[in-house]
Amino acid sequence: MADAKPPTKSPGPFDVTTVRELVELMDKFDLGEVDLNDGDQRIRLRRGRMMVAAPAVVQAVAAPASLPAAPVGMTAAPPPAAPGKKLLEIKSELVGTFYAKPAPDKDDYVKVGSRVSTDTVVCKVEAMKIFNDITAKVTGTVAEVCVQNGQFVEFDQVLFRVDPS
Amino acid sequence: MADAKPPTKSPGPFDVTTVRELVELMDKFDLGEVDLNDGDQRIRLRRGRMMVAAPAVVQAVAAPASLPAAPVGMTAAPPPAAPGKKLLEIKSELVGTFYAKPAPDKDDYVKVGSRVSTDTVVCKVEAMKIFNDITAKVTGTVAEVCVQNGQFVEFDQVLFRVDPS
Amino acid sequence: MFQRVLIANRGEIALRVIRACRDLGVGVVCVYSTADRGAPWLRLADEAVCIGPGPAADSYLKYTRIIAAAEKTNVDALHPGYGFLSENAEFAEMCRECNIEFIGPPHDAMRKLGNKNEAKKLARLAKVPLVPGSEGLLATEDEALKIARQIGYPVLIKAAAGGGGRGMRVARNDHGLVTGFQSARQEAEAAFKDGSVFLEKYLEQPRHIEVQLLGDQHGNVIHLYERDCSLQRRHQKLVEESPAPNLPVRARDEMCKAAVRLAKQAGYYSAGTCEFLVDKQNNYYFIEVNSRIQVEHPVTELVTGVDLVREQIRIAAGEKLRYKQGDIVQRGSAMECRINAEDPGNNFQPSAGTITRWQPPGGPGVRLDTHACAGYRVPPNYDSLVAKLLVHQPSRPEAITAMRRALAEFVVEGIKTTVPIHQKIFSTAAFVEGQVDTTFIERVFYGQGASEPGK
Amino acid sequence: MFQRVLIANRGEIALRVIRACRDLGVGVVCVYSTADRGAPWLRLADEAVCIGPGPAADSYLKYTRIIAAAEKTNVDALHPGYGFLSENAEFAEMCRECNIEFIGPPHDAMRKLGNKNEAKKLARLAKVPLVPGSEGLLATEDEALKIARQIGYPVLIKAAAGGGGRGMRVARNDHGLVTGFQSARQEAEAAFKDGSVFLEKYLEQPRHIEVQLLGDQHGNVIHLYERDCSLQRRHQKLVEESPAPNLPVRARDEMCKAAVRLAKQAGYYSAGTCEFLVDKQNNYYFIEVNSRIQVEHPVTELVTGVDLVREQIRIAAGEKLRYKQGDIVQRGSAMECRINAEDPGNNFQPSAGTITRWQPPGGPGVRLDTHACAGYRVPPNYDSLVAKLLVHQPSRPEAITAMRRALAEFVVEGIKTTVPIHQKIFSTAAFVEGQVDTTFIERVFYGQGASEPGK
Repeated sequence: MADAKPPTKSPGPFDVTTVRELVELMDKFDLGEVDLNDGDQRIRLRRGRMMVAAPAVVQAVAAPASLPAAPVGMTAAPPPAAPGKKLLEIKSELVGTFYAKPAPDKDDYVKVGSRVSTDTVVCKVEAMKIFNDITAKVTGTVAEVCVQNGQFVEFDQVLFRVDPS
Repeated sequence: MADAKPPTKSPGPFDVTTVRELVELMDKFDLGEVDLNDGDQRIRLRRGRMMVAAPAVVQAVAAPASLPAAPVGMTAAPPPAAPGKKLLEIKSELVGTFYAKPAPDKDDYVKVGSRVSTDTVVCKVEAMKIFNDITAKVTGTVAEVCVQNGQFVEFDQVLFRVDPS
Repeated sequence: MFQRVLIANRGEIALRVIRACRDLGVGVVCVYSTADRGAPWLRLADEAVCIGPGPAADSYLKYTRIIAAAEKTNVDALHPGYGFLSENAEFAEMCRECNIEFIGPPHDAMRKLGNKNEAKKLARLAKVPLVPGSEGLLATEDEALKIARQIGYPVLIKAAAGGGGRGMRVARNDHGLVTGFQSARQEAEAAFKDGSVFLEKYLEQPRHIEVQLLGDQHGNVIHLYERDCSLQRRHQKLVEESPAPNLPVRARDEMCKAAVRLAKQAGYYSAGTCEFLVDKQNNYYFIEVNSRIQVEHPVTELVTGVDLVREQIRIAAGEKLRYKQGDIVQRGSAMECRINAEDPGNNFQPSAGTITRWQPPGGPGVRLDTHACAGYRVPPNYDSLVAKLLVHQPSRPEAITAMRRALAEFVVEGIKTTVPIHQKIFSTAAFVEGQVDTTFIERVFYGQGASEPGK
Repeated sequence: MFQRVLIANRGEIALRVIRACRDLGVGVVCVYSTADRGAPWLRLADEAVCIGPGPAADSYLKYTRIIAAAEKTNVDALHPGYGFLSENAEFAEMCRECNIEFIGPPHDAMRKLGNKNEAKKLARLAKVPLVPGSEGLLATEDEALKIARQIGYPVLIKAAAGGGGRGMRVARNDHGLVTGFQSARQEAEAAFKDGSVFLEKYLEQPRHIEVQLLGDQHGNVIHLYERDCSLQRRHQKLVEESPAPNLPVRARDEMCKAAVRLAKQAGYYSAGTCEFLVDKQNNYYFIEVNSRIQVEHPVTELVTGVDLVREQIRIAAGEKLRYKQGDIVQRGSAMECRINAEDPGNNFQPSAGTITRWQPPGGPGVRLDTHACAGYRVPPNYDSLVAKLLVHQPSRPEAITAMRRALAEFVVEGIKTTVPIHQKIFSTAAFVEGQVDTTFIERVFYGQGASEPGK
């Protein structure tokens, strides 16, 4: 699985600690802008309103990119298919089996297009014979279902992407 | 000795320590902007207030940034005490003992201020009881005598610095 | 033999178990926390499962997530490493109930040995000498005073469930006893939810010597001789070696036999360690049994040529011991330095961060067990051990010289390590002469008296 | 013992000798070329002297500069390592004339053994079996034809001063002999300024097995058993192991005794190796003596527990051998993989450049001898060996599994290495079964016939 892949060489420009340290540096030395590129990779931090770009960076943290100097083994998971638009993620807090529906003969809790709010049950995750309801914890429209019914999910794995708009 | 120094580390393009070095340099040298490119890799740092970047300094900064290509332990050769002016070097082609004078009771072959030309004998280097005349191979005025009489010199060691002007 | 083993640990011991599995042709599943995401040892596993966030309580100590991962990845056994859940009898039993073999001792033996008082009962039955002290738990101060006067001061007040110096007090007179008795109870109550304490004779400047054991599920138990782990700082081992220097063969052989008797008495199998305190007259007293593989196990692997982790896995799979006692020979001298991400210049504060340069030693007689490498970020969440540097030489003096050589080659940048303190230790005459005890570091380096528990 | 030793070599063997000196408490001076300026092993020396530019002929082969450096830095001995000047009797003698002990054999023994014809004379006197062939040098074609018909085709035409396959030809009939005779003479004349050649029986798919020797200056010579170095590519060794697989004990013991006889006959001391070819019937034939420490010496160090480089230095200092033949025991199985900076995917082209990532294997039973590390630039000027990866295990099957494990852990980026070819070798049934000979690589991997000298 992704986490067992050979480590890539370096901290992505989106590696959270890299970004944090960069921002600390900007603050400490009163930098107006930091702009790092490597081929298609890029970190660009600028003082002022442009820092709104930060969330996009944070989102990409979930999928660290591969580059030359990162904590060894930083894995290159494929970045989420986020077409510019910023999506929220519903992640697994458990290790177990993902169930999209309350029972085999029932419909899925949610599908792409379903509206969800904080307390909406979006799926169950079974661990050691115990079925745990997973709630959305965000509000919006389901844009992507990232795992299949019966699939094994690990902690922190993205289950759904939700469009908050 | 210098060559036995621990190797310098090899930071990657997105290695925060590299950026920290750069930013500290910016701070130290009061730079407004640093913009480094290495193939498709680029590091660009700019101050809040725009300032003119000094190419010389950018170059200097670029050197440490390009360290991944430097062999471990590559020593930063101490720059000659040259106040801007470019000096020529007379180096030892042998391993042995440096003799500044033809005989104990004689004067040195050359002193600071002596004019030398290609064939001028500037010293002897003794190896295995054989005394070898060393010629200047350059033309100019001796600006610095880098070794002392009777000192052990290795291959490639700078013996004299010569001002060609 | 097992098809697939899940490793419920991290760092160097996770890597150590991976290596043993590879050598046995057994598949490997690792679990990891988000703080260890992308760590170097994970790429060597066949599968790796994220089980929780950085804090161990929510990941490496989380029974249900670990067992869920084990079930979902179809492993038939689980290796706990050391620390974390390695000595948790409840977890071991739960694994076995889920048909996942816990690679360790029987859980009932773990339970008994995990309780100091129970362990001592077993020791008495096995005729293993104990530090003179109270037969059992002490209910009242008066009882404590009576015993203390019987065995004579100084005495040590210890929590039944204690460990790592917590819930311990030294009393050198009646007054110290009364105050120590109360505070030890409170501390133990807070730390272990069990305030029961007992008394024992306090040994001045004792040596810590332990015996490595291997037992199978068919009643066979052998020892693999001793390790001297006296060189400690605040109960944290720094250097371990085998054979123990200046230990008479007779005392050593007696200790080894006693350890085997105790293991048999407890119905123990798997790898384990029987710890003793040894006084200046080479009298030895049982302290406790560590029912797990230990950090310093490679010291014994080097002198005996036995791969303890492989054997531990074989035993868990039901195999008979492949060695008889007579096959085990101590060859030469082996030593281990624990290289921790700590700053000896700053009171051994943990030094987490990214390793920017890593040039480990190598060559003749050197073994290095490490999960670290250039670019590895040491997370702040866990034990600070980043490498175990070992040497094996024909004699102790040669081992010391080789260790000096290896330490001098070790280049680490980006984090502070304990390499400098080891260099200091290996150039200290008293250590070179083998004059070591558990108070060595405080006495010799910091000019303090022995650090007494609770002081 | 010496006060200070100069190491007239570079790379892993320079580091190996530095380690031995440290273990003996002897000071170290290194010499280096401008191509090795700042190399990692130099920082471990007490002093390092630049002796010339990158090309070895102007630095590591430059007698006068090396000896001048030795004199100026007040060393009392010089270690030549392997290659470069290590088997140069003239240089050895020059060192000794300058009162710098050459850490190696007597120069007259080096001279005799360095000449194949002289060496064979010694072998005959010592009753060491030789490959059937011409008694001496061959002046004419007719003479060659006569001998060739006597011993029977195929025959090998070899230059007296040859080595590494140069000046060698295989002839399978009279025609091949006539043409081969001429071309071998010319090639030898060009390569060694010595066109004299001789004939011998050509062995099909022989094994290359060598015996490690140690002799002191007091007439004591012992062997440290054998190494099988059959696994070669174009006469370049790839894998070495001890004990040799599938070699009857009787044949092994005979070879070892023969090697000792030859060393005594030659008045040899220091470390040395006696090379044999072994045919399918386990008949062994003397080839040559390597009068130096060899690349693969650690294989023997692992199985015997003897530090060969330390002993070599002790011997040069005049000490008596500290081991009797009876003390030497072969324990377990040891194997070495030569990790070269070469591209197996591109006909083993040298792959010089900067190592951007270096994650070497470690752990139980693994020894790594390397001067490389992350950031090190492999210069194009020299031998491409960057690491020697060794394993030591109780048995050959375990050694093979451990080597697979270690190779799988080895991560190198920035240069190409021979790790992949080793992974291929260690997963090839014929190798695992110990069915190896000097034609293995070409036959099994490249489907070629044995690569014949001159073909």
